[in-house]
Amino acid sequence: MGRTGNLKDKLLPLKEAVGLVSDGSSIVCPSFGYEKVAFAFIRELIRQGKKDLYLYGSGMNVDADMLIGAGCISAAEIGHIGFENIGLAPCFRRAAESGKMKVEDYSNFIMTMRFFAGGMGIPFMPIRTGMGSDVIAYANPDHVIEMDSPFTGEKILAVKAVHPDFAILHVQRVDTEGNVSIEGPKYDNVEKAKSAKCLIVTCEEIVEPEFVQSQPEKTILPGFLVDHVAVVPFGAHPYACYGYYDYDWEHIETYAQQAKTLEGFQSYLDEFIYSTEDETDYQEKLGLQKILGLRSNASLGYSTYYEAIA
Amino acid sequence: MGRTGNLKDKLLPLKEAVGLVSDGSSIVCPSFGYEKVAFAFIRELIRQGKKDLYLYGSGMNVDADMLIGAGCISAAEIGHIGFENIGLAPCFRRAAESGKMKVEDYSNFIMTMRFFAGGMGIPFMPIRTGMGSDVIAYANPDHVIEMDSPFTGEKILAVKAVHPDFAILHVQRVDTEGNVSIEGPKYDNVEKAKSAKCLIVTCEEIVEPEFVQSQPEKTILPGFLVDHVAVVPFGAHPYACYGYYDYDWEHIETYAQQAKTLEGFQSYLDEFIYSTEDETDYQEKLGLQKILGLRSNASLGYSTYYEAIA
Amino acid sequence: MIEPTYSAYEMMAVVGARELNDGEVAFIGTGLPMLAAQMALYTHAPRLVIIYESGYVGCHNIHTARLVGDIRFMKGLTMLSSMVDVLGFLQTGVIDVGFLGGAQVDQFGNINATVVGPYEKPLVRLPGGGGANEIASCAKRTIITMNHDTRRFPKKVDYITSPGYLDGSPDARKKAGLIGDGPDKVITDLAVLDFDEKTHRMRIESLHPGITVEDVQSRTGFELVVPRRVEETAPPTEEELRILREAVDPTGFYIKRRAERKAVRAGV
Amino acid sequence: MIEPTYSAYEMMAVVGARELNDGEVAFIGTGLPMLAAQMALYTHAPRLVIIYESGYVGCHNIHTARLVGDIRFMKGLTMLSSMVDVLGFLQTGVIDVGFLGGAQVDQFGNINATVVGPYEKPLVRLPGGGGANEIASCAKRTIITMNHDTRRFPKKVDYITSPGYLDGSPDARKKAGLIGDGPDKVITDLAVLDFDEKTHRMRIESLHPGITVEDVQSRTGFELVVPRRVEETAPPTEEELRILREAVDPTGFYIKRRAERKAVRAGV
Repeated sequence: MGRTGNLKDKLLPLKEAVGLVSDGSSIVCPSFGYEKVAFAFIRELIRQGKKDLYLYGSGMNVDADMLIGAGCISAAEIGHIGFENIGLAPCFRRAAESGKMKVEDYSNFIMTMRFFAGGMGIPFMPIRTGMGSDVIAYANPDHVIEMDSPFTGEKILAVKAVHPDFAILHVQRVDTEGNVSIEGPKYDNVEKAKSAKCLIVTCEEIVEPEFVQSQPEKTILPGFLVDHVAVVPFGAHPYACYGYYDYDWEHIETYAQQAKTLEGFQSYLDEFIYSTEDETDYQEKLGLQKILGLRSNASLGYSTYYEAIA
Repeated sequence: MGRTGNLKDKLLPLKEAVGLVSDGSSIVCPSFGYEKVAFAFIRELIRQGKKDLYLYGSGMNVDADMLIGAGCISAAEIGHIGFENIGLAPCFRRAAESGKMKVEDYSNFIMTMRFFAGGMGIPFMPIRTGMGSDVIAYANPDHVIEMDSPFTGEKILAVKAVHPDFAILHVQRVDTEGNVSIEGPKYDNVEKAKSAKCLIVTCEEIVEPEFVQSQPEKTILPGFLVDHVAVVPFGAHPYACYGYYDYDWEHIETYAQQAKTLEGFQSYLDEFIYSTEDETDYQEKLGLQKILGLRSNASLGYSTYYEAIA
Repeated sequence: MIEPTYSAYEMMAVVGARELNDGEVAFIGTGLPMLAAQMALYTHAPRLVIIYESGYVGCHNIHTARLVGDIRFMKGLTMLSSMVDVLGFLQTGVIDVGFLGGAQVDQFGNINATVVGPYEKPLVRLPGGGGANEIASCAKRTIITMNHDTRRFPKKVDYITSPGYLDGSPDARKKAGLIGDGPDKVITDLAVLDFDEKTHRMRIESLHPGITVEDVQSRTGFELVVPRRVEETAPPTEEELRILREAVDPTGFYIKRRAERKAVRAGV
Repeated sequence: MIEPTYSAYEMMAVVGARELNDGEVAFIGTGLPMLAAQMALYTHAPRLVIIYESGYVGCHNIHTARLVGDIRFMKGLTMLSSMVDVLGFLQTGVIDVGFLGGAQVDQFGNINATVVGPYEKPLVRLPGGGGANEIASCAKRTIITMNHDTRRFPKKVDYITSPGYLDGSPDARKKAGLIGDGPDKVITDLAVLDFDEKTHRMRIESLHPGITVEDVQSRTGFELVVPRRVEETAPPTEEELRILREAVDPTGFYIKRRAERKAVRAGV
């Protein structure tokens, strides 16, 4: 019976949900735009010392860098890992430059369409990009190849469907039937969520079905595609959750600065992850005023914290 | 510069917009669910006596039947032409049974994905349906064939992109920059609209950009994909326009009854199309009380006309 | 025999509803399946997830819908999606049950909704399959509903619009590349039928009250498998009929129209 | 030479903005292109349609966005779409102009954002292309922006993340299956460059005030085409600088940070 069933059978504490991810699993944590990322889940993956995870993603940022630095990731297929308008991803740099981590480089669209194919139940997608560049020259031919189109004979790129063991998605709201309702941008979150064998959703809050039904165009995933749900308010920090809170740019810059050295990175982990038992601890460390400062303005969906301090 | 440019350069009276469709053109008029169909455009195609049009569609109903009966269509690639819960499409029957009209039968999904491929700029889409059935046995091999997937070798159906000369879409609202904003179901309207070489949009009304920007998730097409716009209030009748008016089931049943004979169909056309000069005339023929009766209830998006008369 | 207080159409709707289990994800075709699905939601299966190919997911409409794309589904809707998305769900194998009508069904559960007679020169041009091919190809199981007469139950359909067990051979569906398990039940105005596990031939499961094996066989264009024991289909309860008539179809759009049509046919 | 009252970064932003025409559909990459696009919207191109790969179409943000997926774009947004949809737009050839940064650009306009050094054993692991490959492959024309130094302007990039004219041969892009026309301009802190129509080699178009051909050539790792006549790039007007500083980047997120970094680098 698919993955219907009562929400109460799907609800798990964050630690138990993270516990489902065994070492060696493949994962995707939809992340784009420093927003709606299951960062609390990522922190708990690090706390639990997960190893040899295989990371799939398109555009990734601090989320991926932190997992890589903490030693959770052994290989990845990616579109991008970097800190937009801040700089390179230091842990990713160290891991890739030392050869400790195996990387297959594609583009965001190649990855997005590989997730799309996975979520649509088809073995591959034909696309028009990637050709001519070194993306195809260095591609794993088991994942991305050029082909001649049927009908027209045109050269096209065939990109293979991916089916990660786990997708972990953060959203604003899940209703009591497990339906997933969001505000703001979608990026390629839906395609990633649908591609996985097991979908875990972390959310700011649980809402009544009537609320979801009052704006059905904001439902991005029906409950029958959701395996597990963990309620994790403020779970996207230091990223944003549109309509709830903004990204914590200062925190992100602190991370970017500290991660430049192994010691600095270790001290970041010690302070914010290893020395915190759980998200409650983590939030206490950030402090009430920080959290209040990041609250979204009702008319904007984000805060004007940065304008105020400028 | 794509199809940007001021809306005033795209705005055309309905008759002129229809005049762009020359005999022999291929067209798609997104239609599903007796709702948001450019029926006023269809009536004007009939008034102007268009010939040899090549019809693409997935699920079609009275719209297609009327065009076929009026002699506008010489061939079609379809998923379905019938009157759900009323019966067969009489004009389509006569044209197909007599061999006057050439038909390629696919399924709705095959057609939807052919439009999707067209709108995504890729030459074909791989899908998992159609196989085993006579859909593939009788398919035109230039349009739909089985293929072996790259990577996995699995058998899959390859369906070729379509690019109709014209897509004609009816929506609730277009803003003064040509952006298309809707309420209610989307069906495969967006895929169809994007697949065409020329996109003509008919709408209930023109709105300010600020209105569209207040609910950007309801924008289905950016202005730069729209070639021409005609303002045609009540332009979907006898179909519905969610949030504005309901379908006119009585009218649809009258049509279904009359169209059963050639004479009856001719008298329908005479009464509602040939004897009306334009949509104003047509609306006057329907009468004010009918139009008021079909007005959508604010809390439902449709009318309770049928419950009231039951 | 006591005159039943319900029509054959009502019987089919009620029996159809019972085949849908609470909590299942059901992809519903047009016609009687729509009525049966809403009936299930209003009775034993309040958590049935009803999907229509128009892009509606999780329907809880309060007024009777007349077509699968009806805007009446917008009220109480869980997810407003698109055809690409919901027909895509089918391809991933997550749909528990599909429910379809059609014009003909053959001994292996193949459905025809395209043509009567030769494809190139049809005697009757039918609408075509719409999304039924996808539902029959991919749903874990499929329920079919049709009025029972020899014309509608030929040994071999004139055109396979929606695949059943194809030629009936053990791996026919798998070899064709289909992911769903195929037809499960056929609900008619005479009986409920299923399919022999090995031969995939249509088999009588239960007979509606007052109907005999001979009645069914004489109105079927091929030899049915008749198990040793044939149950009687439980007739609609008063409560079921009340819900069907007062809540699911209070304007009688489906129920009365069918009755009227039948009367017209009988009169002619 | 008069000390300019604007930074090189501000010059690049203003010149970049001028390359975007009113009414065009522009697919914008991260960094300076974001600033330039908003600048264009606030000056001569109020009807510029700005698209980001995050799914934002028609951006009219009122606060400075820090990344292409910034939720600041939600305010005043024309269309909230998805990555599949907007990257799909690129494939259909409707995007007039793409605007990209990168780590290296070579004589044929190929961009590297993936690795410095050998791919298998990189000296510097860069972020990877993100959606830049798509933009460079499909936009009708591409504008590239980068700081000008020999390291960033090698004869051949270490890795082609985003295709320019590939090996420079006349049909290289077409043969590869790419639909866009390729790089149009390169905007640096020294000059604006374009590409020779026949050889596809990078060519000086205009020099920023106070910069000579020798300055540019000496900081370029390959031989530039120098046309007979080289214009001077028009410096930012006071009005442009006012808009950039007060409306586009009032918190100085881009402008001040760059200035600070440059100061840091110079100090070291």
